[in-house]
Amino acid sequence: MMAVAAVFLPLAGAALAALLSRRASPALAGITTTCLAALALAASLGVLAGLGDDPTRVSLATWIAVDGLHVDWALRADPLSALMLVVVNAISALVHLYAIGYMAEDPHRPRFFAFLSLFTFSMLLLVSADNFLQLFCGWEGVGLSSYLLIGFWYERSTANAAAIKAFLMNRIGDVGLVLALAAIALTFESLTFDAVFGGAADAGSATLLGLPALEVIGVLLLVGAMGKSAQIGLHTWLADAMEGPTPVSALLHAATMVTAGVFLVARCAPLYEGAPVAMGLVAVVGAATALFAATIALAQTDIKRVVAWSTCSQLGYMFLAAGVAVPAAALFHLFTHAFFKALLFLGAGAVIHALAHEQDLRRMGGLARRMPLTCTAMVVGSLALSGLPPFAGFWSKDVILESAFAAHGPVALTGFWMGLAAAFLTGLYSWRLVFLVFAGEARAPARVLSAVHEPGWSMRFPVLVLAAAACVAGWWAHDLADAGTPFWRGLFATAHHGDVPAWVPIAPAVAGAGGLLVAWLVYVARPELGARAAARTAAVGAFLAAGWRFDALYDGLVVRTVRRVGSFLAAAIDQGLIDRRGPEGVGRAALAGAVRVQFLQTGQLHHYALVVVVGAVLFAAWNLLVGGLS
Amino acid sequence: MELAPALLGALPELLLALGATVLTMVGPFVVDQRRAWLTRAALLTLAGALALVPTPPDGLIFGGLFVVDGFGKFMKILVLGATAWTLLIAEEGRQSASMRAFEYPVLVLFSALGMLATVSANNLMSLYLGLEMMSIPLYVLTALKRESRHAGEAGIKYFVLGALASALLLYGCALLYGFTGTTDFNALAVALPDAPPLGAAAGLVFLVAGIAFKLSAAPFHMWTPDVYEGAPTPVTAFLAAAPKVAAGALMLRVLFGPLIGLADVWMPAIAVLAVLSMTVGAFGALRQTGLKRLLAYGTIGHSGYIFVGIAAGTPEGIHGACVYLAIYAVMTIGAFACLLAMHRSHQPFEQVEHLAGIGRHRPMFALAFSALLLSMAGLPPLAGFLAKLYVFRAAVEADLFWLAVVGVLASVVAAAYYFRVVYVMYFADGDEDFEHMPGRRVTWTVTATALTALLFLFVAPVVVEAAARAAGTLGL
Amino acid sequence: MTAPDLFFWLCAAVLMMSSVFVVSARSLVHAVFFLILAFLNAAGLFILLGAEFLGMMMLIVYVGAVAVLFLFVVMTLDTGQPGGTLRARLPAALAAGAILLLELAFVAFAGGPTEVPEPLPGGVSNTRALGRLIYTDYAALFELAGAILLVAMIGAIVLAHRYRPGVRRQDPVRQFVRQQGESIRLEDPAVGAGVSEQGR
Amino acid sequence: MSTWPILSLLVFLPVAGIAFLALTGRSGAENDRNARDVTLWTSLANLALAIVLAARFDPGKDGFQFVEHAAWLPELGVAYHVGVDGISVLFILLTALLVPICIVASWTTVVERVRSWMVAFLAMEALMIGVFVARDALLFYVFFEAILIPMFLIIGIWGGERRVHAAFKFVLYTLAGSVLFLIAILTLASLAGSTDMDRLEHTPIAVDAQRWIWIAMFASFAVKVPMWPLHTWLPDAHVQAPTAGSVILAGVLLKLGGYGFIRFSLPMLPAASAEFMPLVYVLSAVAILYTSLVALMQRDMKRLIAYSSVAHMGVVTLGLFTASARAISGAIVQMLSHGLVSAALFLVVGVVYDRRHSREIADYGGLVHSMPRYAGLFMLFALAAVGLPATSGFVGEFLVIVGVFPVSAVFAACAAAGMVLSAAYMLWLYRRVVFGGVPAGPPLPDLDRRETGMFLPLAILVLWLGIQPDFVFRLVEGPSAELAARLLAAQTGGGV
Amino acid sequence: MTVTLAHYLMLGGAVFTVGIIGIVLNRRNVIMILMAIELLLLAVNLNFVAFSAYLGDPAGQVFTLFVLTVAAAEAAVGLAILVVFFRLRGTIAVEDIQDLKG
Repeated sequence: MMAVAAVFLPLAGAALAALLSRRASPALAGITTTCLAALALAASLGVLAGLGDDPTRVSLATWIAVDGLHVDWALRADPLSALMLVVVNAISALVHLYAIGYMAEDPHRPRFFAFLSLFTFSMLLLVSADNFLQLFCGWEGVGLSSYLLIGFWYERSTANAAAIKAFLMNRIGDVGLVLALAAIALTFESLTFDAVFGGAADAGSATLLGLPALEVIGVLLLVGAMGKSAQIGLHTWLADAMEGPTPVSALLHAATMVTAGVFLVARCAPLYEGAPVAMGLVAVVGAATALFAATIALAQTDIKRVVAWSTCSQLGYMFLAAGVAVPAAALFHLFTHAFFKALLFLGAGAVIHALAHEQDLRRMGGLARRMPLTCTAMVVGSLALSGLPPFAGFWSKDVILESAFAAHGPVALTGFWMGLAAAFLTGLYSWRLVFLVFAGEARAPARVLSAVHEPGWSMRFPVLVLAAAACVAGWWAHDLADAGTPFWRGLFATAHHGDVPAWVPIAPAVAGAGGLLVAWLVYVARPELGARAAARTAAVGAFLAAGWRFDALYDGLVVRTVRRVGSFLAAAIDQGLIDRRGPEGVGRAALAGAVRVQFLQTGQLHHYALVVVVGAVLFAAWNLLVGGLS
Repeated sequence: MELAPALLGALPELLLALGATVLTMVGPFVVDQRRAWLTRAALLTLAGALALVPTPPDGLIFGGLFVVDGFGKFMKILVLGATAWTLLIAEEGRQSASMRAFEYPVLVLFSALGMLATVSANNLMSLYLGLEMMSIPLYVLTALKRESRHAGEAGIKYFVLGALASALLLYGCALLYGFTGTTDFNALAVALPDAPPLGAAAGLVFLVAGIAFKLSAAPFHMWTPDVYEGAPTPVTAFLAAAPKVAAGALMLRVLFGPLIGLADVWMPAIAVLAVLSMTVGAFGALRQTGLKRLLAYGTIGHSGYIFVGIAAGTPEGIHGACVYLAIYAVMTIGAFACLLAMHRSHQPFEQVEHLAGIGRHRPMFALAFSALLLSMAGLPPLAGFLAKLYVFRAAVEADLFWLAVVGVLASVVAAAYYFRVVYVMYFADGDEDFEHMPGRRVTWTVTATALTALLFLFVAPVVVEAAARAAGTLGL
Repeated sequence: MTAPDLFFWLCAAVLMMSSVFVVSARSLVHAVFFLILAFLNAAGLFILLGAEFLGMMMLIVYVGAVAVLFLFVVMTLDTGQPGGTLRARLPAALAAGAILLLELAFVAFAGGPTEVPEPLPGGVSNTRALGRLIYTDYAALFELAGAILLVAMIGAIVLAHRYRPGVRRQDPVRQFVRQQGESIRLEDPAVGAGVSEQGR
Repeated sequence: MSTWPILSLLVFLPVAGIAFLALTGRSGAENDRNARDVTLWTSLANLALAIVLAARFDPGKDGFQFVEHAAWLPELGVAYHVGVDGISVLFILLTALLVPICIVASWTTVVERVRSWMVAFLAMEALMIGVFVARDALLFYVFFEAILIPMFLIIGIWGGERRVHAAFKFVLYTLAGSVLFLIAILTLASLAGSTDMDRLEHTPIAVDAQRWIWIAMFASFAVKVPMWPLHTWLPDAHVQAPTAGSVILAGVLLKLGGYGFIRFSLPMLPAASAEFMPLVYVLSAVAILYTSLVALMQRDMKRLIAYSSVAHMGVVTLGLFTASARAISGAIVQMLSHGLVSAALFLVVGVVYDRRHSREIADYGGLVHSMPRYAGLFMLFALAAVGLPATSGFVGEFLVIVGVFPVSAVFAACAAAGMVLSAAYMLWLYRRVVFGGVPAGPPLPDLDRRETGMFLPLAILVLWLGIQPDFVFRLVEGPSAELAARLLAAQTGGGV
Repeated sequence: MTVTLAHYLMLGGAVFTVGIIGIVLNRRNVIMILMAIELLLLAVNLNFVAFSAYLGDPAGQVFTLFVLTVAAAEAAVGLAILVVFFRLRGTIAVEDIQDLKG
């Protein structure tokens, strides 16, 4: 019952906001949904508390039952889903609350809250799914809500474009996921987790398309996860998604939605155990994304984009963890990251709000005095992000890199070094952001500056809560990192890694601190040094700022090709060839044939006679041949 | 020979001959105002003949010159019915002085007599004389409207080409006679397989060509559009219905009677004629603007479909052709009744565009005409569909798939122009200046034929059964 | 070559030539005369073949009636003589004609009865034999042929007969129903007034 | 089993409605209103009848139910033979539902020749239901082809500017395909001595003959579906047809092709079906990818939706020709879903067309401002078209992919790729029409009660089918398992 | 060279062909066409009589008799139609008869 409440209360909130609030005051929508989200949080805490040793399953209704394939609507309570329920509901409740203040002036608040709650519901459906199909349902629901929320300011064409881009990129990943589902249905004749994971051990020898079935499934699942979690290749939508309102960024594009991919990989850990190649691929993708996104974050000028790219990079860490067989570590990082990244976004939101929707770092600065609370929160968040002890990020990132080093494979080791480099860059870019916003001179126009203020109560409270969580969550929940702890109840197999040298555990923190120092040096202590370095590497900077020109590449390679092919097909093939040569051509030919028949009908008697005679003569000639031969 | 049974066997024919002769004698004494009585008398004669058709016992009469059988009776009923019906509706199209001549019903009666002779012919001479008896009044009727340029031209064309076709037919008869030594159908059937193949084949060709001319089968169709257009509409209606049935019946009787021994020779030839007719009929009408010309090309196409059934060379084929002829006759009468039914600006409908807007102003009429046209196009559930169904079925069962495919594709092209007329009636805009012609007969005819077209599926079993019984008696 | 054969070749040659002239003569009147010539020669051939009755019929019916009818019409209708060239039709027509001739020749040599002609079957004269057949076996057709002639007559009359408003025609009905009282009208005209046309 | 002829009633009730309409006057506001009322109530009564049918239908039983049989043309082996199985019941329900919606949709927009319009729709309903109940091949054909006549009039009289061209193209194109179907029926009849479909299904036919018959039938059904490259009549017909015409065309008429495959090609010619499977697969895959790309380029809303129909029906044909009960049931569900969704989408276009008289995408924008309710419903149907889970569009598509995957991963991937492309064109359409800045001119009013009323049943069904499609599966599982078994037997036994 | 049936048939065929060519090529006058038709019937009659003689069967001659009758009837009707046409148009040139076409 708790699980049902935890999942469906937000849906009720969405429905209420959509239906009732149109008639009542717009503010009511925010309050209602926030209250329901809070209740859902309570319910999910109840679920967490009530976890037994075995997963529990609440079946709601039959969904599809055909030809031996039976899929129910059902909720599953096990450590993983319970943890995710809590994370999602917690962040969701806080963001709802924050949004009451942040969106106070928007006339379409009810719609916003409806979408936000709808998203929450989809995400909860995803994490509490008992089978792959329901997971996919939540998965797509998340994509849809993301589309709606990114495009919330529908009058802005950039917002619309970003929304569509997000949806399509996700859909590309979904193709992989759907095919993975088909492959799973084929291999295991079922889509429920218990049946699939129970059969995973025996499926090691199964083949699909001539390849080991588990490897195929693993790769296809990875494609799906990459789309949702914005891993390298399918990552371009995430930065653009910042067109949405900031609470959206905090909830969807930092804490929950983008972690769905990580969740999926972790959920399918039993499958990946039998698929070493696919798992290696996960690690490679993760490490590459971590480093790649970090470099891009370095060169961004938009405050939200910096945070977004940092999210991308952190998701890479999680993939790396899952790829070196420590999904528990991935989930631990997911957990801590949710708090401090949401904190960073909400803080950034406060800044943006205060500066009258200014998002460009170059027009900020010197806000520490004007917004001390926000400044503190951002500093805490950045400390956590750059992995400095004892903040949340330190604990989780440390475990990941340590595990990668300990896994000893060449892939894992490469992943470790890339992760380490990314850790340094993380320190650099996150402190670059803090220094540019809060330190130095104020670069905003005086008119704007004069209005700068700390946010109101409803925005301040979530920030404070998250800041507190960013401080203590790592230490408090560090049990999560170990799959062997009672919390996981044996959900994941424990990886048996050897010992690591003593320098490994402190390396990430050192790298992060190094980044911090460099950032201080470049942006606070000796800004002219930074300027000179930036000028000398302008080309690199531009390349990074453009996200390694992935957008341009896709635009030229895919989008334009599709459009060109599409218009060619539409104009030349469909209308030109098939239609004009096909039905229209036949029609014209028929009319031409009519002219030909009428051409004989001259009205001249002797022509008619000639036709009759020629007809008879030919008829006779042919018949004489036939008759003569027979 | 026994005269009494012979006379008994020819009762309908005798009645017609008697009626025609009496009318000829009475005609000059009837004043113009009473001319309608002549038509009524002619109709009465036709009705009497119709009633007498089933009475005679089956068998050969007049020493084997003619035959009385179920097939002949079926066709005679069709011929007499079509003649009577077209005469009935012709009254309302006969306004001009020359068209009101008392000879009109007389000539129709004589022509019908010729058709009956043709249908029951069992000898090449009966065949020839029957055909001429049928045709000569038709030539005259075509040119009857003396004040019309078109009627005269149509008459000349019809006559010249008809005479040419007769000559071809005669040449064929001569060859058949010469190489077998007999003109009797039964004897021919026995003798032909032994005759020199070249001579027999040549005789067959010219004979078939001559009959195909009467059926408007391509390439002997050239007269059809011009004559249909030029002749006065009541005459065209007559021309299009009854003689076609008679010629079709003759074709069936000849091919499946005396010439059955040469089936291997004529089956492919008939198939070629079928293809040509269907194609010419379909394409020729596509761009026509005149309604009568359009129907003329339709007729050419229909003869092609009849030939599809014949080309199968099986009992199913005869059956299909019989069904087709019956349905064709009714649909044709209905379509021409529609042409006679309405005027616009005191002009009868002759162009397709004259029909514009009629769907809005005369919905029931438009519905009836559409039903008839689409029935001719062969769209289910209308009557014409069943007609085509039976001939195609015969072709398919005889493994003539290619012919059936050509046929259905031609029917699609044909559907295009029938649909075009429907489109003009319903889609195009026109001013409301239709005048309904006085006269219940045409209205009644249009209604009856349209209902037949629409509800044919319900009466189909009766017709199909009758045709099956008729086809069964045609000797094979 | 026997005498009958010679007669055949003579008649055949003249028949062919006159046929060609019929269709190619410039003058219609000439064409009619060549047609008559063709009929005459055909009649000769018929007689040669032992069909005397038909030969006579050709002379009487064709030369005497049909050809004269043609001549009559030719004379009545004052038709001009439009010239004109034979454009594209000529080769097609000649080709069709040639093939037709070839086919008919094939057929002619295809076989069939080859005995010497037996002019009089069963020793009965040709006319008598025909007469027997026509009035017995083919009586029905004979009647039909008669009807065809009747129809042709009616047809020709109804077509060619012209009603002229100015011409007084006999009205048989009126003549039959006319009573004595209508026929005679006694008038008593006043002096100098004359008789007026009234009462008609 | 009921003793009263419910199927004949379903077919002839609309005919009775037509007869009743004949009694109303020709024109005038009063008569028009009467005509509308008569038609609406007739179609609603038929809907009620269809629901009764569905309720009394027993999915547990094998074979056909509510069978009626009467001799008709015994010599040809033709009889009036009707009956339903689970698949037919569903399509009858779909038809009976869409017709009243069409009537409502044209309530205020069709003002010319109202009575004729109503007659045409009732005739369509009778014929369409006739197709779905027919158990005799010739009867099937009669209904199947007769539909062209009212549809010709609907497009031709009440259509757009180029209605005549479109009407002719529609009729002649589909007719050209259908006539070959007739030849196929006749061939079957000559082989089996009967046109009874039960008997035809159990007549073994030589593979060689099957091949030709299959091709002839394919010509008909593939045009109707329509499959690439025989689809070009569809955009023209849709663009020119009035809204309700498009609804019925997309909602039911396109299904006739798929239904034909289910009733004829698959059960009667399993060997040929198995043999031609690669062809169908390739054409379906091309349809999915190609038409999606073409749809992306359209400037006209109805054209875009028409092309999307081709793509969606490609998924259907892909599923139908797969020897798997999953794929076949998936295809059937996809047909139903497409019937609802595309019908709804054409209604969606119709709503704004009625307000601004343009179908050009470029003429719209920012509708969400003044028409929030409309925007919401449009979003729902667009998502269903995209195949979002929990809408009807997903269930069928997913099952087809699952069913096809074992046969060919490539084609399953094509079907899945269609998901991406469909999202692309639908969302782009949605964005350009509903989102964006507010265009000049007076704001368009939101849906009124009538319009909401016609969307509501569709919306509910789309969601219901997406979340609780169980009742559908109970109806189609048996028949589709049998089809799959036949196909499978042919594949393994036929040495393909 | 002995005359055989084939000679008669050839002669008939030749006359028939001339008649056909006459109809097809004639462009001057419809009367000419009527005469050509008479030639056709003549050729047919020749065939009939020849066959009849060689078969020793008078039925062929009976047929010829009927053909003669019908030919006369046809000639009468044909000329009557021609007269009607001439009265209306003032011409019977073949080329002028082409109002109806297409």
